[in-house]
Order: sequence, then structure tokens, then C-alpha cells
Amino acid sequence: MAEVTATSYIVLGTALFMLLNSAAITVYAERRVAAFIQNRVGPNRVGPLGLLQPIADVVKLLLKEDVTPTHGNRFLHTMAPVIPVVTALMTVAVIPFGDGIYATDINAGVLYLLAVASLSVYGVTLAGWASNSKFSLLGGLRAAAQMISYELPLGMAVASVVIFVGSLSVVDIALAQETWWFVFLNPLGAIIFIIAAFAESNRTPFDLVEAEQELVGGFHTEYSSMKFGMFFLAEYMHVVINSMLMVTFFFGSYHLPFAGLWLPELSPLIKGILDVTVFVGKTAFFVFLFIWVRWTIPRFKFNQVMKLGWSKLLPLSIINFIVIAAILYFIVG
Amino acid sequence: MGLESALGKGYLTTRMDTLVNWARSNAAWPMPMGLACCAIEMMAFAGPRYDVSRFGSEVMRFSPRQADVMIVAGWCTYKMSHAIRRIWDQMPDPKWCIAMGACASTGGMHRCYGVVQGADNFLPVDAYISGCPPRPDAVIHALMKIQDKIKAEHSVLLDT
Amino acid sequence: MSLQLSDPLQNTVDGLTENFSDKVIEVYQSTGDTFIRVEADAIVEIATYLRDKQHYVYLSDIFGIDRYTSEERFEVVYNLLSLKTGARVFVKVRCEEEDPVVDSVTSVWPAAGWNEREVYDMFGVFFNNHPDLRRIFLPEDFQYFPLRKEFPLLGIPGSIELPSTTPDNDQ
Amino acid sequence: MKLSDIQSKVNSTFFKEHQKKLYQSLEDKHTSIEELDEGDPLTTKMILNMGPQHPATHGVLRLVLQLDGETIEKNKLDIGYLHRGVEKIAENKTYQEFMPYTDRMDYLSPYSNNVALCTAVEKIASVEVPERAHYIRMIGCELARISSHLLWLGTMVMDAGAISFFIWTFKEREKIYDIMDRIGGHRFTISHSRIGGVANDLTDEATAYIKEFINTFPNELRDYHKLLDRNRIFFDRNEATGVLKTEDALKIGATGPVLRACGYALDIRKLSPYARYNEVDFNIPTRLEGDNLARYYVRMEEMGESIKIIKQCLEKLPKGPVRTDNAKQSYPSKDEVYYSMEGMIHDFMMTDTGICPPEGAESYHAVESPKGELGYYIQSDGTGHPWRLKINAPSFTNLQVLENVLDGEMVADTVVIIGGLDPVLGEADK
Repeated sequence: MAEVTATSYIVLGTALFMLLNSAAITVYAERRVAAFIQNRVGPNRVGPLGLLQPIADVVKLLLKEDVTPTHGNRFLHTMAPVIPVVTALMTVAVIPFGDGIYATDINAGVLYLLAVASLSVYGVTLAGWASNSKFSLLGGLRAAAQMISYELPLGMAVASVVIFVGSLSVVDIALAQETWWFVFLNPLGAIIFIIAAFAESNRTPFDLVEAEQELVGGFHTEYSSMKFGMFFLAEYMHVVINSMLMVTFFFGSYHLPFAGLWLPELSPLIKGILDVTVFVGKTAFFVFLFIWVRWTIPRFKFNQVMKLGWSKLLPLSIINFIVIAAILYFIVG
Repeated sequence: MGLESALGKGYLTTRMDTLVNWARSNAAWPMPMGLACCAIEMMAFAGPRYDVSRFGSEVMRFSPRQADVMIVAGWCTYKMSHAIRRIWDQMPDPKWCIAMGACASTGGMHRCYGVVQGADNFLPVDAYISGCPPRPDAVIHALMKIQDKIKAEHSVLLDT
Repeated sequence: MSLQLSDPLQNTVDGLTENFSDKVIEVYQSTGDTFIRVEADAIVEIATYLRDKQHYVYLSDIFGIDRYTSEERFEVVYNLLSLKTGARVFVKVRCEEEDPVVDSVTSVWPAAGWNEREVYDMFGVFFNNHPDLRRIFLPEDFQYFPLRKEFPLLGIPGSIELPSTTPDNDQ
Repeated sequence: MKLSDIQSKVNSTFFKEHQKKLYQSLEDKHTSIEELDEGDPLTTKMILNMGPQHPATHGVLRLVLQLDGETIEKNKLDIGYLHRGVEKIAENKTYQEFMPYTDRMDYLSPYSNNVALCTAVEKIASVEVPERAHYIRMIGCELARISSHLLWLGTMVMDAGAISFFIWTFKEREKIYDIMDRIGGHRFTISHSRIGGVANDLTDEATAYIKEFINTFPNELRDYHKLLDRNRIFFDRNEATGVLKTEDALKIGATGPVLRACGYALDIRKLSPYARYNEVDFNIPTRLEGDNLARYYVRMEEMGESIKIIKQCLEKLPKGPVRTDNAKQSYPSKDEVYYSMEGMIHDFMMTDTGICPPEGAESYHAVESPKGELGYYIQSDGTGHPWRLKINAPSFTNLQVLENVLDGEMVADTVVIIGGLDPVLGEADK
């Protein structure tokens, strides 16, 4: 494990701050993109271009009455929204935003990411259970089942990347993509990872956990005020985080395409700025993809999600892993 | 308070009120209580031509816990009124109510045994909209009236 | 009044009068529609006959009529459509005000279920052997039958409760 | 499971008797195949109340579902949350006064409701309607059908999760609203039809709007097909959900597109043509599968047929008056009312007593509304008010189908099945 330096704290602080902001920006972006897709205008009354809309939302949510259902479990009901937020914030610790720009380099960073990411489901499930509402309960159960089903293909897809690098460190994975992004070497893995990431972040077409049309709000039906606001922000943070993971594992992290072949040596400052810009740009694209898909595609049914996860994605990801491993072992050597 | 005396009486609370009211009025998420014909116009009100999202109110929350403005669109029957009242009670404060259309406001043309003659018999209504059904512009007007009302409220310190 | 019946309707009427000569009370026409009034106790038999032998497979509607101030106050009308010939026929039965009971035809046409419930809800006519005879529109706690002529249009104040305007504090 | 299990858990605060009977009836449904699983440690089952206020129930339908996990074991419907007693109102109104109430029955397609009432009254009172009025009515009815089907399409796809689609169909509906605005002066509840004709002639502006709409709409329809026909998720959601066999559909009395999607081509426009439907050429789309996808195809094709009918009507639209010129039967024109004494008296008389069908007359007349067979039974007592007016509402009939197809489906299916059956509660609850 790398030494914790002052840089680590600065990067971590900036990253956490930007992640919180990015959630707000994503909320705004979602409303604008949705409006664009639907031939509408979108928020434009608050501040320039309606940019202050998320702030208005958050202030309003903060000052709203907080309700706990009478027969709900008050402690869990309060704790549940914290979990997804905290786990989302924890993930940024190991993600490299540029060459040498990362909070810490854990040698088992991939495992850490997978472990932390799978924790957030507890928040959703507990929220569903502690609300004492049937709609929430159904939402929570769906969340638990869905998360478990899609953790596996997600993990296998990541594993198929790890064997290229030969290291569990996220920083090494990012470094290894300087010339060849893993999406070119391992396209099937990338597709599986994207699908599983959509499922992990509970976004359409996998948003059965919320399922506004069937379950009203799913797990957060009974949440009001800032507790709901935290779920709301956590959802968007997870969108951002999952976009970052896609970028990190498959789309070259902070590297420009085939950067190793043509990019000249740059001064550390310029290189740092370029890296972070490239990383943010790619992340923004995937966030847009998330929003785009959300507003155009219908939602799966529960049994279809399960079927897709267990009978298609999981075998496919295992086969993909074995084939890559075989190729690497026998051919590349 | 020292700050108060330095900045003038009620300065801080007034500023706070302005901020709070600004946030509340610009993020009034509607609870669409779509009952009858007016519900269709309420959809149009969120649709592409009228687009209520400009006012930050396009987030239709079907869960009463997360909504701020309840739009009662359509006639309230006695049987339904219990459900409406229950949903109103489930909405957290602060909350506002729009009675959309003649039927919700007064019973309108449905002057008969099944219909409560006006939603204000069991709900505190803030804005009434005339029309049967009202055009979406009228609904937006009512929403703006609610925004005006919110902006005139003293929520931080009630008596200064 | 002489009847001007199309062939399929003539067949229906002939068939009914042949098989149920003592049960068919009258056959009449009004503005082009054919109405057959039969004895209430034979409605299930007649319905079965009409469905099986005359192809009246499709039950369009059942509704009640309040013949206020007349003998045999309530009338139940079955709106039947023959899918083979496209003929539409209305079968009527009557029942008394004191004991308004008609046999249910849900065994013949399952579609009758909700329609009979509606007649019960609006007029208070009971249907024997109905699988699920409850009020359909109004709550069970409501005591009256609104489409009876004596029921006022504006209802009876207090007959259906309004919600309390203070939040529930029972728990 | 014992009844007491449900009842002891339920704590109703209002309409106690009603809730009790409803759960009792849920309990009694399929009792023959219900057996108590002794080994099940969870002896209670989850009863889920969907509605009356629920985003996907198209208004205020209430479903009481008994669930086994995500599967629906049995269900009961509770309707009547919009019941206001229009039939009682009708008995206290003149026929013309009752017209606006029909608008608010099926508020997705008010025009066809108006026409249904008008044709029924015209039948019982033997009113002759001018040719031009017939064609204008047909145009209005078909526009209403497109408008209704568009909302169905939007909500059905939205219920499946694609929210934007609803907004896209609404864009087209706004165009129809514009047309209605030009025809009758209101966005959808226009009450344009009158007994004995229609209120006013089509203006040039309205005709131009209609022409533009029928030219552009087929392209939009093609776009919808492009978006949905190869959409795997949409297919998977709709295929083999809510299956209804032809025999069952006839038995349970399904009507309109629901019946036609089960393979039986019953359409009042062909069975007993009203207006001038016998003079235009159109097909009745049918499908054999009886599932939700079949309903989707049937309705999509119906919209195409409607465009065809409107085109033919515009071609055939004859010149002439739009309302019958008989002051005992319909309102005189406004010119007469303003400039002649007789006209004014007739206007008064029409408003006061209205048209009086002969005493004792009974009639039933049905039209094919977008939802199915919409019939009006009228019994006259010789005055201006009907003695009994019964509305045979297609949504009511189709909701009964819902109670029968839901058993065994999944919770997520309920919303698309409700969407596919397309009930309008204003009509079903009368």
C-alpha cells in the first residue's frame, strides 16, 4: 500500500467535493436532457439557465418535515439512506483521475471497489424493510435479488480485465491502458460490465427497485425530506461512480485513445490537467448514456431481469473469462 | 442578538425567509391527484407545449411523502374523498393544494348524490382554478399563484 | 300492433313461444328494437336456451328500470347480441318491490357478474346464486339504492361519511 | 389462510363494512383450489392494495391483490371511486342538457360519446340528420379514436417504463386538441354534436388543420412502429401477458379492441352501421393471440384505419346544412334566434323542455367508441327528460375482463395489462 501523503488528502478532498457536486450537476443534467429528449425546455427559471435548480431542490428537501412511519423501525429508517451515500463516497479513494493523481493505491483496489459497491444494497433493502410499507418491501426485495444476481457478472467482467494486467491495483489497471484500451481487447467483457453497471446503479431498464409505475417509489416510497434527498443524491452519485468505473476498467481511464503511440511527453502540470479533463469528459459521456437510456427504454420485468442475469450474463462472463485466460496462457504466453 | 442589531431588525430572518421561500417556490413538486378529465389536462400541463418543468415542478412524485403541492384534478366522490384526505395527511409540511377545475372547486356540473360539492369540504385549498376542464395555462397560472403565496410566507420567525 | 321482425328475430321469437309458451308474456317492438318479456322464474332456462339454440352468446348488458307507481315495480333487462346473425334482442323480467329477487344468469354468461352487481347497487334487486353479490359503485356502508325514483338527486345528507378534517389519531 | 387472518390485520378507518366485504370476497375467490400449506411458516399472505391513487391505474381503480412473492394469486377489483350517478342526473335533465355529461364519461374521446347520445335520441325521436352533419360527426369520432388510442399508447409504454414515449404521443394529441379547438372551441370536452346535427360547420381553418394532421400523422405512426416493433424489452413485457382466449373473451363480454385482439371481429360500425359508416371503406383489424401485444397491434392498425376514414369523409363531405331545420327537434340557428321572434321562442322551448320522444318509447343505440360498444338505452315518458337512461359503458365491461386475466400474472404485469385494456374510470364508474 502506498504511503499516504499530502497529495492524497488534497485529491481525496477535491474528489469528494466534486462527487457531491457532480450529483447535483447530474440531477440538473438529467432534467435538461430529459426535457431535450421530450421536446421540452426544462428548468430555466432559477438562476442562469436554471442552473440553481438542484440547489433549490436540496434546500427545499432540507426544510421539509421528516416523516417516519408509525410502525416502521425508526433507527433503521434513519440509517438506511446514509449507507448508499457513504459507500458511494468511499469508492473515490482508489480511483485514479490522472497519472499519479489518486488518493491511495491499494494493492487489492479492485476487491475493495467490488466490496464497497455491493454494500450499498443494504441501504436499499433496509429502507424497504424499515418503512413498514408493502411497496417499499417489494422494492427492497427486488433490490437485494437484483444486486446479488448482477454482482457476479460484474465481478467476472472485472476479473477478465485483471488477468490482462496481472495486478489487483486500480492504478495499475489504468496505467496498462495507455495504448490499448481494454474495450478493444475485451469487448464482450465491456458490454457485460456496462449492463451489470446499469443494473447495479438501479437505472432503467433495471430500475425495478423504484419502478415508479408499479411500486410508486419502491424502497423510498415512505421517505421524505432529506432522507429521500440522500437516496436521490446517492442514486446520481452511483451513476457517476459507475461511469467512472466503466472508464477506469474499459475505456482507458485518463488516457486518450492510443495515447502511448502518439502523445508526446508533457510537463507534469499540463499532463495532470489533460488527464483529469479526459477522465471527466469520458465520465460525462457515460453519465449522458445513463440518462439517455433512462428516458428512452422501457423497464424489464422482475423475472426477466433474473433470467438475463443468471442464464445469459453469468455464463457469458465466465466463458469470456476462460477464453481470455486460455488465450493469454497458451498464445501470448 | 448582536448581528440583528448591527444589520437592522429582522434582517437575518428576512434573508433566511427569502432563501427558504425561494427554494420552496421553485421546487414545488406536484402530487398529481388525477381523478377525472382534468387529469388529462394535468398531463398536458407537464407535456411538451406547456412544460411545467420550466418552473422546476415537473418532478411528479406519486408518493405523497415527497410531494409539496397536491393538484386535485377532477370531481371528488364521497368514496374517493377518504383516500384523498388520507394522502393529504401523509404529505409532510409545508404543503399546498390546488383544486383544479369546477368539480374539485365546487362540485361543478356534478350536482348529485355521489360527489362532494367542493374539495374544500375536507381539504384546505390554496388555489382554485375555474374551467371544465381548465386549460393547462390556467394550471400554470395557479402554480405561479402558489409560488407567490409561498414567497409571501414567514417561515423562519413567524412574529418578526 | 303487428310486429315487423327480421328473419333471425322471427326465428328467436318463434323458438321462444314454441318452447316456453307459458313463460313468454309479451313480445313487442319499439323504435326498431325487439323486447320480449318473460316470467322471472324461467329466466335461467330461457337464457340457456337462447345461448345454446339461438346463438345469443354475447351478453352486452344488463340493466334495471324502476317502473315507479306500477305493479311489479322493478324490471331487469338483458341486452343480448347474436353473433351469428347480428340480431339484438332485449329480454325483460319484472319483480315485486317487496321482495325484488331474480335468478342470476352468471352461470349462463359469466359477463353478467358485474352487470348484476350494478343492478343490485342501483335498484336493490337481489340475484339468486350470484357468486359475489356486493355493491359495485357505492360503499357497502351506504344504505340506499340511488336510482330508485324516490331517492333525491342530491342524495340524503349524512348517508355517506365525509373524511374527518383532523388527521387520524387512532394509533 | 383464514379470513380472520386478513381481517385481523386490516385496520380500516373508513367504510368499514365495505372493506370487510371486499376482503371477504377476495377470500372467497377460487376457494376450491385454495389450500392451506401446513408447512409454511408464514401463514399469512401479502395483500397488496394498489390504488385508488396509484400512478398506473389510469385514474382511481383499486386492485386488491393477494401475492405469492411477485406473483398474483388472486385479485379483486374495487371500482366506483368516480361514481357520481350520471344516470340519475340524466333523469333530471333534458336530452340536450345531458350532452356535456357524456363528454366527461370517457374523457379521452368525448366526441364519440356525444355522437352516441345524439344518435340514440335521434333514433327514439325519429329525427332526420342532414348528410353533412353525418360526415362531420364521423370525422370527429375518428379523430377522437386516434386521440384516445394515442393516450393509450403513451400510457401503456410509460407503464412499461419508457416515460418519454408518453410525451411524444402527447405532442400528437396536442394537434388533435388544436383541431377540436378550431371545431368546437374547447380542447377536448367540446360537446360539438347536437341532437339533429352538429353545433356548427367545420371552418376552413379547422379543415386545413385536419388535412395537415392526416398527412403528417401516418409518418408519426411509422416512427412509433420503428421505435417499438423491434424493441426487445417492450416485446418481452407484452408478449403472452394478459392472455384472453376467444371463447373466454366472448363469455366474459369483452368489447372493442380487447375482443378484436382475441380474434373476433365485432365492430358496431360494421354490425349495424350508424352515421354513414356503410359508405366508407375500412377494415377491422384483428389478431388471434389475445395478449397485450395483439392489443397493441390492433389499436395501432385502427389508428391507420381511422386516418383512412377521415380521408374518405373529407372527400365525400357534401354541401348543405349541418342541423335539421325543424324547430321541434333541434335548436334553431343563431341567426334565427337573434333576428326573429319565432326563432327565439323555439330556442327557449328547446332549452326549457327540449325534444320530447313519444311516450312509452324505448330504444337502444350503440356506437363503436374507441373502447368498444358504447350504447345508450333510453326509455321515454313523453316529457323532455328520459324516464330511464342507461349507459352501456365499454370500460366497465372490459374491467370485468381484468379481474379474470390478472390471476397468475406478476405484479409488474398488472400495469401493462391495465394499460393494454385501456379502461377509463370516468366511464366505468358512471
